[in-house]
Amino acid sequence: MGIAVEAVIALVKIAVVLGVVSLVVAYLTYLERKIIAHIQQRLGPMRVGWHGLLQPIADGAKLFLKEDIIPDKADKVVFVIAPIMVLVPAFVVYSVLPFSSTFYITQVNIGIFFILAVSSLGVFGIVMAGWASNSKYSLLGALRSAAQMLSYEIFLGFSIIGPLMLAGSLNMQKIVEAQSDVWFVFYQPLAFVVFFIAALAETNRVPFDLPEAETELVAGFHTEYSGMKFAFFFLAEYASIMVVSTVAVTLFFGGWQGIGWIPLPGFVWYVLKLGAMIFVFIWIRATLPRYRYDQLMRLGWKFMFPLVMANIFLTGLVKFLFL
Amino acid sequence: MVPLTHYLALGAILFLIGAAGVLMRRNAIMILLSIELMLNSVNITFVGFARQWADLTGQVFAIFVIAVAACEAAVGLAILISLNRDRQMMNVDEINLLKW
Amino acid sequence: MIRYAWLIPLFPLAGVLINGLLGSRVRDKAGHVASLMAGLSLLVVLGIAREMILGPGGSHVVPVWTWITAGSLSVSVSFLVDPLSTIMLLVVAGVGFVIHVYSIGYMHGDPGYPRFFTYLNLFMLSMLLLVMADNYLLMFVGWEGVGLCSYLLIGFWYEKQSASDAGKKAFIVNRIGDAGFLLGLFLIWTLTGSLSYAEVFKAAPQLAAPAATAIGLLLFIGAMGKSAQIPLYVWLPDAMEGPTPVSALIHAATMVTAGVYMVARTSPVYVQGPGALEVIALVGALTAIFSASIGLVQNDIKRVMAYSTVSQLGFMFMAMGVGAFASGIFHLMTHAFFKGLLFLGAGSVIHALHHAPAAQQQDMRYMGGLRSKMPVTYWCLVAAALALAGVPPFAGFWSKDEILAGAFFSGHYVVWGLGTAAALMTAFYVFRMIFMTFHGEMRVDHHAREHIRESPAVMTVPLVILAVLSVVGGVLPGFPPDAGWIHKFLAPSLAKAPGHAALDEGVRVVKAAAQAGAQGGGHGTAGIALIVLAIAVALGGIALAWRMYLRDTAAPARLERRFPGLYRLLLNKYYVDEIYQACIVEPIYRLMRALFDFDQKVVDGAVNGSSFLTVWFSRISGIFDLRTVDGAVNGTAGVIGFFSQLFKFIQSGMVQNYLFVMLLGVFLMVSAYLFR
Amino acid sequence: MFEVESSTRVERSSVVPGTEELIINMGPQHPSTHGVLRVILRLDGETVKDCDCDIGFLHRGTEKIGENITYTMFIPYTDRLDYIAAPSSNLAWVTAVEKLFGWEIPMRAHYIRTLVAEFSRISSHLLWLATHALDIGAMTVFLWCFREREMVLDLFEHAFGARLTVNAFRLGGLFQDVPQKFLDLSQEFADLFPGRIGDYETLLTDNRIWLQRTRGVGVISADDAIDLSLTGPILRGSGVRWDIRRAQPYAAYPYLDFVVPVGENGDVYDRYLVRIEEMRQSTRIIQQCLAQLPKGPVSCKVPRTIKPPAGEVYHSIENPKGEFGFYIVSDGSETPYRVRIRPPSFVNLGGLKKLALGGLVADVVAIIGSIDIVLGECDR
Amino acid sequence: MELAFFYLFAAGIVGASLLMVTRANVIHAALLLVLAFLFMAGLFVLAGAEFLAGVQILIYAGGIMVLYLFSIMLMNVGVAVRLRQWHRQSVLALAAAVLLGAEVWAVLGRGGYPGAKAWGWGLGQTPGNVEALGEVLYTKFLFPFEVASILLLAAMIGAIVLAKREITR
Repeated sequence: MGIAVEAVIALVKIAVVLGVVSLVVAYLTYLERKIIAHIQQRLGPMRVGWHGLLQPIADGAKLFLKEDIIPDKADKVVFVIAPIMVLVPAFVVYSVLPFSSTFYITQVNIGIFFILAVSSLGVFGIVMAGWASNSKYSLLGALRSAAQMLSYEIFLGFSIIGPLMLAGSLNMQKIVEAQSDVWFVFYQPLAFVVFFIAALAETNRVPFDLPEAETELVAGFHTEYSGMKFAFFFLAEYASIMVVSTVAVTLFFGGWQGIGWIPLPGFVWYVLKLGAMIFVFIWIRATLPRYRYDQLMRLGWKFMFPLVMANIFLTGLVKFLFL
Repeated sequence: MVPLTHYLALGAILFLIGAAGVLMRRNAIMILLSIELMLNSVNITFVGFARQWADLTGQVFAIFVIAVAACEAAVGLAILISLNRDRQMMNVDEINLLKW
Repeated sequence: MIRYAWLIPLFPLAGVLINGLLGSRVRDKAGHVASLMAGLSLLVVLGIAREMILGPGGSHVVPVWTWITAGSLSVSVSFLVDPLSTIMLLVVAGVGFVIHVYSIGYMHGDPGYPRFFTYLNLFMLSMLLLVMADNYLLMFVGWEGVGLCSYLLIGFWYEKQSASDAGKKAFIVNRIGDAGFLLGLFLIWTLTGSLSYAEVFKAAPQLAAPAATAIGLLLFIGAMGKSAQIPLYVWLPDAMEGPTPVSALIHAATMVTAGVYMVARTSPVYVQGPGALEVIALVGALTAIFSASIGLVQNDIKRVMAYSTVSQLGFMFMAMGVGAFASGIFHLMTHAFFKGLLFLGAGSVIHALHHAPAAQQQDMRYMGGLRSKMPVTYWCLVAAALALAGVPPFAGFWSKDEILAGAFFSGHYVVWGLGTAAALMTAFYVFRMIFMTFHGEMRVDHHAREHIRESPAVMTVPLVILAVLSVVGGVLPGFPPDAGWIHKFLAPSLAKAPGHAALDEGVRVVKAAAQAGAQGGGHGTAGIALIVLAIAVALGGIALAWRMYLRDTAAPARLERRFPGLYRLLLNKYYVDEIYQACIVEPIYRLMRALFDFDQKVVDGAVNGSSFLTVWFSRISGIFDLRTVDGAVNGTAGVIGFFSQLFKFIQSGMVQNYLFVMLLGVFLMVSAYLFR
Repeated sequence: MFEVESSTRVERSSVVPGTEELIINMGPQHPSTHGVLRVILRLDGETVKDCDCDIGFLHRGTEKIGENITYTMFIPYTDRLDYIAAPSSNLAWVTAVEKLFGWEIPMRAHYIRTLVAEFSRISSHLLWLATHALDIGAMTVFLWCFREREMVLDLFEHAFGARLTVNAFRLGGLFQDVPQKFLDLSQEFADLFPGRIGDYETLLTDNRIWLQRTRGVGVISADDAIDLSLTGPILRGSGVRWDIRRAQPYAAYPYLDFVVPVGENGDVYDRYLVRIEEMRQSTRIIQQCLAQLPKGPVSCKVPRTIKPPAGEVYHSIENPKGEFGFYIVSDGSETPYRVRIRPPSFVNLGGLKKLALGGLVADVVAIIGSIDIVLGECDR
Repeated sequence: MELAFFYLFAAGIVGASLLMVTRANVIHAALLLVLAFLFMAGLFVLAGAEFLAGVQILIYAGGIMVLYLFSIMLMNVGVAVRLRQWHRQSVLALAAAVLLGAEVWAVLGRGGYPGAKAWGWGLGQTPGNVEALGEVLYTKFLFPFEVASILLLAAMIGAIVLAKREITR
């Protein structure tokens, strides 16, 4: 009996999170368009609803109603599965994110590890999409993406080791609790910088948006996609932004922990910090040009990799000597 | 609790599927993939044993197996790429240099 | 401080890593890095020595980690600090450091500069391991390490054919000795069940005399190779092909004395087998006089030194052989000072002459009159020469004549006689070298003359340091009371040889006599006689050299004409290399050729013969076959063909076929398990 | 029994292509080829091994049209050559024809022509900067540039009633004088614009990523540039101080003070700097034109039927992209006997192969951007 | 419950693997193998090897298999699909494999494994599997661990040398 009740509760939670997240992700696109528009001194979407507030819904409806084109020479099965393969891992990750001290779907011992593992699967969707499209631009985009995500996953993984060493746990809740005094960003500024850069690359954001660099590779791996499948890629991208922002907030900015005496519920703190992180993501997109493929790899392997290694070593040394 | 035999049986089945793949396919990549499957079947038995006797040695060995698998993949694929580049070959049964 | 003994080899190791791995980056700083590392090592050594000398002394083992555990054999990497190793450490680290500094100047501008210092530091590391080891295996590691470095450094200028040949020669000759050494180690382990000094020496008194003698002789074979004793000395003169600092450090001061150190270290075993000691004494004495006599006529400045080194090593082994272990070590120390100095001085001269034609740079016949040009070098070399000749109060007098006294009083009169004769020759040839090089008219090639000037400070300062040590290095530790402080200090590390009482007494008497002589009193007729004889021998040798090479310069040529055979014999080093070539190398070649011929003629002949027979037989039988059993033959061929068709598939060259067979093998194995 | 899919069975797999090369058609419909340029790239991984331009997708036979219509009627056709900087094309044509006639043009007309030509230079460079930055991924610069370009186009509208294909000048001068509002707005723009250039530069000039993407990319030496007869900012980016406004002055340029900026390394970054500086210099020229603008008529006497003397003439001006010239042969009738256009983009595009070989795909995009082509004039 | 999940995962693994070895298109095969690995990760969680499950996904699925896909795309296998897929010895090999399977079945049927022990920890507890594994890995198996790292280094160098086009200097 107990199992059934638990299952039902879990399902409800999943439904809530999934619904909210989908909506939030959809509105993230609106947010990005608005913020970038204002940075570029224009207004952005204004027509649909008050200040264009219904724009994402209109977009969704449009994409949903659009003709779904599958290129003739494409590998049909893989072509259809690819966007799903991108979207699903991006959403699965939400199952272990701690939105507040009480609200989460599940708590896993290997929380952060789980996030890393599952988000590493996203690259499959991209590679599949690029290959299945049977187009050279898509293939090039997919190859770039595979190399890029494979490399930067390493830095992402190594950069979080520092905070994890301080927290002494992989459990997301425990990590947050470990920061009740000082946020880890103050102990681990180096790790945060590397994490942030790797996160940009991992989510294919400017200045690392090579896989979909539209002025070089048309639209990269999703050149041939349209309609809802195209929307999936976009949803996945924004969902990943949310995820890495959440991880950043959890690992470096104390998660749902508040600042000092300000009496706000943990969830609000969480949302505030998340919002700030996401704003930075968007801000960067509006500011920076794009790296070249070889420069990206050089930056990763020759600069960031030694940096994270040094960080881990230093953290270990300090922890060994003084703690 | 799942009996150990189940793990072993599953491992054996996967091993044999993998072995059959290695022996029967011509495409070199397919052979490598089948080898990965065989390695994983071993992992399953390791984990099963670890589960049975509450001994982490099995899991540790599974990690080592994964490390070996990574090496195997890297070197194997490198060989394939150079083979493919230099001789435009993809099928193992066309390569019989060991004969000489 | 003693706890930190492991730091001593660590610094050279760091130097090796820095210079070896980053050589191209370090470049001109390599010498400074290496010298710094050697200096740091020396600092630690000095700290330890201070504690050992001023403190209670004793024997300390500094464990580092367990190296090998195989059955009952357990070898640890741990360091032994006792009086003997302290003396050796002082010599190795001290002279080593000085020579490192000297090399900065000497090797400046050489394309292999970082490589040189890498090797030099590697040598320091190995040598320190050798003297600090607390067991034979670790010592063997160091032993081999120094051999390797010696090879690398002799052949440092590998583009020169003679240098690389000399390196190979040194390495191969050393291997012969090492084989003996290794056998000795096996024997030690078999007989005592351990390789650590402490346990071996504990078990040593229980060893039977023949066993101890066998061990001793085997180990001494190793020492012969490393320390260049008859008959394995041939590599050392050739080793002078290496850079001069190397000759000074490795082939005069430290590495070649490893054999002496090893014998001294193993003295508890040696005293159980007196036969070995007798052999050592005789070999040492023969080596001493033999090579001293070769040194009399050599013209290459470094070769004179080389034969002198061999000769002095002979003296040290003489000391070991007659049981005067402490005296041998004492001489080892003083020899390191003055022979190192001689080499460095020679290097300084060669350095000054590097504008002369290559063949003349080291040839004393093309030198002369350098005294005014290079005063520091000259005076340092004179100090060294006096020390080597054994003129009191220079260092050599105290140690060498102690050895002779030891030989005399322990009853080895033959050995003593040979030694005294060798001492006379020593005094002669070293001053012959001084006179030919620095006195008389200048015979240097004309356009090289203006380039002759005193070496830079980085080279002369080491010379001065060593000169000071050559002056005081003997009198300070060797001066009475008793037989000298060094004897007391070393006593705990060394065993007492049979008849040691007489020997010690004799040495003590001689020392006392010397003291008395200095004070104008009188003690022990024999002692005084010995001292007088020794001084007379030294001065006589010098006087003879002076007469022949300064006063009557035609004398050498005259002598040469009168005894042409002897002169040529000496000049050609008794034709030893040729004899080895004829007696050892040639026979081996001939054996090879004989075996080859045997193979060609007998084996192939047999084969060819049988095939010839077969051909005839088959011709006959062919007729038979064709007529009668054609069908049978064809049938056989068919069968063979069938099987080979079958077996052909086994080697298809296809991986998957092989894998399939593997799977079948697994299948069979499981079957065996299942139906067993 | 296991040999399935045997219908197209091939025993040897030697037909399997290797990993060697990938041939990519960049364009004619590609976001960063700036029109309908088709570049055929042979790639090894991402490295460009070969690069071929396929042009002509926008060919309209402009030269041939010129032989069949009168000299005045041809002016709107020049709008469609370099449509990004239409007044410059107009200027080239009218000055060439006036040289054929040997007419004297009133000073006020010269000044207004110069003013408008410099506006067209700014407009062209703004579009170039916008798209070039976007090619390299900086999207904000794109929109900022368009903001200012909008102002320039508004000015054209005030003066000539059209924004893009303005048909600005007439043979012998202008169709009519410009309104005062145009001059006021021009002054306003000229005061505002230098600050805006500073804005673009804050986003790009010292941006590490921008530097990495442009420095040392697409390098061409001065000698090579001259050999390939490249002109305009590419030539100047390689360090050759060649500007027709200075070398063979026309219109009001002899009376104006401006600097011809040159680069040093001849890479994409230097071309960028050169163009940015040219925009500044253009603003200076505009300021001077507005200050010195003389009073008087804007046109000389022009006969109703324009019949030039028989003969031939070549005249070129410094278009934003380079040397833009017309070679006209007249047989004395109302229509030219032959019109030949010397288009800068076409010639400059010839250097693409030299610039792009050995680079990466992403560099090709940056290089095409830095050549600054417009296909209308390239394909004619 | 646990058994049910085991069967679910086992069925998934076996199904995916069977499909994998029979695909003509290598990309499909690789993707199916990824699927099998994901099921395997679930199986590992079931068996109390959470960390291993993570590693399985992160390294195997997310790393090694991406490498495969990458290489396959580099090699352009489009043509390979149209080639004959099966080796000449297929029938024999299949027979041998099936026979071996039967034997293994017989061996497993004998049973006889010592009794089970319980874990010292449960799912979701601390200190959990990760801590315990880390403890063992860095103490008892430190040496093999380091050896494995050397092995990886060697493989990396080997792979680079093999796949590098030519050494230009």
